[in-house]
Amino acid sequence: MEFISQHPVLVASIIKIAVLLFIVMTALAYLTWAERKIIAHIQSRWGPYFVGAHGLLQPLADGLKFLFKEDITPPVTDRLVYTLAPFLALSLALSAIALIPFGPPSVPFPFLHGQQAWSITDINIGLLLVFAITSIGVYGVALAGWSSNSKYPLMGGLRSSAQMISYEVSLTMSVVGVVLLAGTLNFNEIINGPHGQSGYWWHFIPRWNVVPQIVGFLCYFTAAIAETNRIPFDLPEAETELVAGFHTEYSSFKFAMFFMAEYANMITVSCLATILFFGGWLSPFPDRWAWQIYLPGAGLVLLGIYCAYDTVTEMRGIARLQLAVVTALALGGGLLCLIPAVAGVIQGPFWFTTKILIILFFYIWMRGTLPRFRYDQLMSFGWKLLLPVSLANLVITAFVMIWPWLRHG
Amino acid sequence: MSVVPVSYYLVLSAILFGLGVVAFVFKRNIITIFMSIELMLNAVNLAFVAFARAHNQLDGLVFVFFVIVVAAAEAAVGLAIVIMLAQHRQSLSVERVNLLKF
Amino acid sequence: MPILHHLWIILALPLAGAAINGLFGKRWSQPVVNSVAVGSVTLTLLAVAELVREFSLLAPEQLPFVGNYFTWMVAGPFKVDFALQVDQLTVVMLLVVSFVGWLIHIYSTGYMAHEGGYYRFFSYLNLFMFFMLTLVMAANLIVMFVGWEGVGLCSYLLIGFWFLKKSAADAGKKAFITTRIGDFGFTVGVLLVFATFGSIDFGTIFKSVSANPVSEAVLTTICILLFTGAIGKSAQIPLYVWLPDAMEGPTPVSALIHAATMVTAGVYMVARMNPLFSRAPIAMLIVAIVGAVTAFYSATIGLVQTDIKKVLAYSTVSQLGYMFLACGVGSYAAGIFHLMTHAFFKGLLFLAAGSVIHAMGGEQDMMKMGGLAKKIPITYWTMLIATLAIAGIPGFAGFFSKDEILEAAKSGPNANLILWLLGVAGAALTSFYMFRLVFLTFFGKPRYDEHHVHVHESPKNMTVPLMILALLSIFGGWFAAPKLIGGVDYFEKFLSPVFSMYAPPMAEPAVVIGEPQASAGMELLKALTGVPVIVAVLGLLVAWWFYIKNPDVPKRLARSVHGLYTLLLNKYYVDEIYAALLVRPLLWISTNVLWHGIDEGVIDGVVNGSARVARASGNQLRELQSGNTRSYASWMLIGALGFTVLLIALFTRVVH
Amino acid sequence: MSLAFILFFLCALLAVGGALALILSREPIHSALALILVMVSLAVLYLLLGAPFVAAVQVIVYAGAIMVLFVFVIMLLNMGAEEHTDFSKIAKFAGWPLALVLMLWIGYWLAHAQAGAAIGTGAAVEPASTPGLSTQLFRQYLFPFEATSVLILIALLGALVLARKEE
Repeated sequence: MEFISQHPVLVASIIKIAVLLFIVMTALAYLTWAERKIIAHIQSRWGPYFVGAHGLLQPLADGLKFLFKEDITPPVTDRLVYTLAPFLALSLALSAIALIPFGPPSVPFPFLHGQQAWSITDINIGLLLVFAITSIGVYGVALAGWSSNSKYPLMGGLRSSAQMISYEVSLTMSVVGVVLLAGTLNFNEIINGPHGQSGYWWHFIPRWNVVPQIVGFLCYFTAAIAETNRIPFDLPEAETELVAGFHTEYSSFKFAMFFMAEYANMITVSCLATILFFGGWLSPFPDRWAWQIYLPGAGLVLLGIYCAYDTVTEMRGIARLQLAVVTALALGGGLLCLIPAVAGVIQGPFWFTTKILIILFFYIWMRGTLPRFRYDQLMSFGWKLLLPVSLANLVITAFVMIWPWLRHG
Repeated sequence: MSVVPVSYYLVLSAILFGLGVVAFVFKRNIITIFMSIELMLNAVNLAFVAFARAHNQLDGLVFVFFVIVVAAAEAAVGLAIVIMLAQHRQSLSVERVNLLKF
Repeated sequence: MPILHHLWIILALPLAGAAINGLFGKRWSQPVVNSVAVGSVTLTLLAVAELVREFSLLAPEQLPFVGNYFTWMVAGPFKVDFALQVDQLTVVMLLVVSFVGWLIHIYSTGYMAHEGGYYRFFSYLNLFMFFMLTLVMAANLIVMFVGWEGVGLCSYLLIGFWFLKKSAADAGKKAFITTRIGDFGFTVGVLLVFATFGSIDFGTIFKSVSANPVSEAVLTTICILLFTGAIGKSAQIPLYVWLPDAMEGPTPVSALIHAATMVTAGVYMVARMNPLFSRAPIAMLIVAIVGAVTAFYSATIGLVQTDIKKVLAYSTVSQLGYMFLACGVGSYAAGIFHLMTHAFFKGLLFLAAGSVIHAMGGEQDMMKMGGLAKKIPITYWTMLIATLAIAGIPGFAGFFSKDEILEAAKSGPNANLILWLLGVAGAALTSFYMFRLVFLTFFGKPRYDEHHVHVHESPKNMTVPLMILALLSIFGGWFAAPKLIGGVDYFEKFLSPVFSMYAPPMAEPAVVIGEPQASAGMELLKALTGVPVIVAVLGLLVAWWFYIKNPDVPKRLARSVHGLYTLLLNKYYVDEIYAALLVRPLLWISTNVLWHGIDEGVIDGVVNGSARVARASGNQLRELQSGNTRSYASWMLIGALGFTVLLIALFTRVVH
Repeated sequence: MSLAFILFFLCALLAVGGALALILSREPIHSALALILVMVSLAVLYLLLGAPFVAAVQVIVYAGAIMVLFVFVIMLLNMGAEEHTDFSKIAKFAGWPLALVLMLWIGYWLAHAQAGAAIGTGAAVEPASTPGLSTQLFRQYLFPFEATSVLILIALLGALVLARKEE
C-alpha cells in the first residue's frame, strides 16, 4: 500500500497500460472482423457469419487457430532475428498508442491524486516520440524479410523498408504545419492549448486543423496509408508478385503478430490524424448544446435496441443467446452512460473513438475500392509529388504565420 | 529522487567510445566499420549531452544535432561507396580492398 | 552634372576606351576602333573643357580643389587616399595633354592605318592618356607615382610596339630600365617625404613645410631624389640615353609621349613640388645646371644627326633642359610655359616629320631626302612654322617661352650668367640644326630615287592636326606677348597662385652690389636681352649658308674637325661608355653569379635536394602503406592516443 | 537506489552489451541490431539527462533513418558473414591493448575533469525546453546550421553520383 502511495506514477501507469492493452487487443481483433464485414458488404457478400451471431466470435476463433497452429521456423533462417522481428513489430506498434491521450487531462484518475485518467503519459514532445517509435517500426518488416532467408520475403522486406523510409519523410513534413500552428509538440496542447483546436468559426464550424491544413491532412493521410503498408500502397505483401511479402515464411502466432501490428499501426495513425487534424477528444458541437453529453448513451441505447430487434427477428439458437448478451451489454452501457456524471467523464473518449472509427472506416473502404500501385509509381509518387507538396504546405504555413511580423516588425 | 552524477555518463561514454575504437580496428566488414564509427559518434554525443546538463547550457545539445547531421551525411556517402565496392569486387572485407599500397 | 565633383570621369573615359579596344578591338574593323579610341579621347577633351569652365567659377580660396574618392591603402600612419586635385597648374597640363593627345589620336588614325596591331596601338594610346591624366591630376605623391609608372609602362609598350623588330624591343627595354633608375630615386624621395612630413598628400606637405621649416639638408636630399626621377623621366643628363632610341616607336608615339607629354612629367613634378624646391637652393642649382648643360650638350649632338627623328629627339632633350633651367632658376611659370609651347611645336615637328616619313615611304635619313617642299606643301609649311617657333624667331610661340626662360636665367631671382650663356649657345645651336633639318629635307635637289619613292601628301586626318598645331605654334605663346611692351604675362599671372601660395618668404638679395656697378650690370643685362633672338637668326643664316648656298661646306668642315665630328656623330660615345661601365659588368654578374651560381647552384640545389630527400624517404616509408585499412586504423589509434595524452597534459595545466 | 539509478544502470548495461555484441557478432545485421540497441538505450539516457528532444531526434534520425539505411544496404548486398582474415599484424597484436588504454585513459580523465569542475549534481532534472533549443539553434548557431544543411545536400549529391548505374 505505502509503495503505491510512494510511486503513484508507476502504479497508475501500470494499471492504465494493462487496461489500454486489453482494450487495444480487443479492438484489433474486432477491427479485423469489421474489415472483413465491410469489405464483404462492399463486394455484396455476407462475410464472416456463422461463428457467433454476425460472426462476432470470428476473431476469437482466429486467435485460437493461430495459437494452436504449428509454429514453423524454416531451418535456414537466422533464428534470433527471425523470432525478434514480429515481437519488434507488434511491441513498437502498441507502444506508440501508449502516448495517445484519449480524453481531456482534466479528468482525474480515481483514488490516485495528480494522475490523469485518459492518457498514460502527458510528455511535452509526445508527437515527436510517436514518430520516433513508428520510425523504428520499419525494422520489424525489414528484419523479417531478411531473416527469412528466402527471396520473396527479402524483396518484400526491401520494398517495405524503402517505402516506409520514403513516406516517413513526407509524413513528418505534412505534420510540421500543424505543429507550427499549435506551437507545441504536446498532444493535449495541440488539441486544447492556447493555439489549440477548441472554439468555433462563426460559432458552428469547429476550429479543427483540417480546415487550414487541408493539404497537410491529405498528405498525412496518404503517407500514413503507405506507412502502414495498406492498399493502395501494400506492395510489401503484394500477393500477385511477392506471395505474401515479408511474412511469407511466417506462420501461426508470429504471423498473427505481424497482422496485429499492421492493425495497431492503423489505429495509431488514425489516432494521430484525429489529434492533429480533427481536434482529438473535442466534441464537434458547440458547448452551448448541453444535451450533447447524452449522445454516447443515446447511441449505445439505439445500438442495443437494434440488436434486440435483430435478436428476436433474425437469430436462432445459440446465436440468439449471444446476441442477447450483446444487447444487454449495449443497453446497460447506454443507460450507464446516460447518468450525467458518467456522461461527463465519458465525453472525451467517446468523441475520440468515434472519429477514429470513422477514419478506420475510410481505411477499409479504400481497401475495398482502390487498385494497387506499381512499385516505381509508388516511389516517384512519394518523392516527386507527396514530398514537394507537403514541403510547399509547410513553407506556406510558415509564411502565413510570420506574415504579421513581416508586415510590421 | 536523486540524480545520477554526470561523471557516470561520461565514463559510460568513454567506455562506449573505446569499444567503438576496438570495433573500428577489429572488424573486417566495411559496413561494420562504418557502424563502429557511428558508435563512436554516439559516445561523443552522450558526452555532449552530459556536459550540457552539467553546465545547464543548451549548446551541447545543439552540437549533438550537428554531429547527427554529419553522421547522416557520412552514412549516405559511405554506404554509396560501399555499394560501389561490393559491385566491383564481390567482397566487403577491407583487407581484400588493398589496391592502395606500395 | 558638375564634373568638378566627378573628376574621376576624366580618368574613366580613356581607361574605358583602352579597356574596350584592348579586350574586343581585335575582332573589330578600323573604323570601330577609331570611333572608340578617338571618341573616348574626344569625350575626355570635352570633359576637360567643362572642367575648365567650372574651374573658372571657383573662388580663389577654394583652390586647390581636391576630390577624395576612396581610401586606397592604410598602413598605420601611412594613409593613401585616391584623391585628385585641380589647380591652375593642373588645368594647364590637362588642357595640353588632352588637346595634343586628341590631335595625335586623330593623326594616328591616318598614320597607323596600314599597320598591324591597330587596336593594340590605340588601346595603349588611350591607356597612356589615362595614366598621364592621373599623373597631372594626382593630389598626392603615390597617386602621382601610379601615373608616373603607368606612363612609363605605356611608353615601353609603345616604343616596343613593333616588338618583332629587335631594335624596337631593345629600345623599349632601354627606356624602361633607364627610367627605372630615376624612378628608384623618386621612390626613395617619396618615402623620405613621408618620413619627414608624415604624409604624402601635397596640401599637407606644403602646409607643414611652409608652417614649420625643415632642415635644409633633408629638403635638399628630398629634392635631389625627386629630381633623379625627373632626370630619368624627362631624359636629362645622365639618363637621357633612352629618349633617342625611343624613336624606334611609331612617330605619333614619339610626338605624344616622347615630346609633348610624358617626358615633361619631370618638369611638371618639379613645378608641382615647388614649395620644397624653393626651400632647397642647392637642389635648385643642381636642377638649373643639369637643365642648362643638357640643353647645350644635346643640342651639340643634334647638330650632326642625319636621322630626322633623332634630330628631333635630341632637340626635345635640349628643350626639356630649358624647362629645367627655368625651374632651376626659380621661374616655374616660364618652365611650364615652355612646356606648353614645346608641346605644341615639338608635337607638330614630330607629326610633320611623321608626315614626311609617311610621304617618303618610311625613309628617315635626311641625306636621302631633299626638295620635298613642292611635293608636300602642307607638311612643309607647318614644319617651317614649327621650326621658326622652336628656333625662337620673334612672334612665334617658342620665342616667348624661351625668351622668358633666358630672361629669368639672366635676371631672375637666382640668376646665373654662365647658365644663361649655355642657354643662349644652346638656342643658337637649336636654331642651326633645326633649319639644317628643314633645308636638308625640303630644299635642294632630291637625293632619293624618284622612281621608287613616289612622294605624296598625307591624308586629311593627318594634315588637319598639323595645321591646328601650326596655328598654336604661332599664337600659343601670345599670352606672354604684352610683357615685351611692359605689360603683364597673363600665363604667369594665371599660374602665380600655385607658385606663390607656399613660396618661401622673399629673402632680400644676398649681396647688395654697389649702385654704379649694379646700374652698369643692369645696363649690360638690358643690352643682352636681345641676344637670343640674334643668335637664333644667326643660326638660321649659318644653316642657310651651309646647306643652301654652298652645300659642300659641311663636308669640308667635318673633315677639318674630324675628331669632333665623329665624337658628336657618336653622341660622345655615351652609350658605349654606359655599356662598358654598367651593362657588361651587370650582365657578367647576373650570368655567372646570379644565374649559374645562385639560381642553378643554390635554389635548384635546394629544390632538387628536397625532391631527392622526399623520394628517398618515400622509398623507406612506403612500406608502411600496406594498403590495409585496419593497419591504418591502428596507426590512427596510436596517433589519437598520442594527441589525447598531449591535450590532457595541456588541459590539466589549465584546470589545476 | 532510486528509479533513476536503476534506469541508468539498466541502459548503461544495455549500451555496453550492445557495443560488445557489435564487436563480437560476425553477422553484419546482428551488429546493426546491436548498434540500434545501443542507440535506443542512449536515447533513454538522454531522457534521463533531461534532453527529451535530443532523445527523440536520436531515435528518429539515428535509429530510424541512418541505421535503417545500414540494414537496408546489408540486405541489399546480402554478402553474408564477414570472413576472419588477419592480414594486418599491427591491428592483430597492438589493437586490443591500445584500445583499452585509450578507453581507460579517456574515461579516467573525463571523470577526473568532472571532479575538477564540481558539477553534475543539480537537484531536479528539468527537461531542456524545445523552444529554447530551437532559439539557440536558429539564432546563435544559424550559420553552422546552414553550413550543415549545405553539407548534407552535398552528401546527397555525392551519394547519388556514386550509386547511380553507369550507362
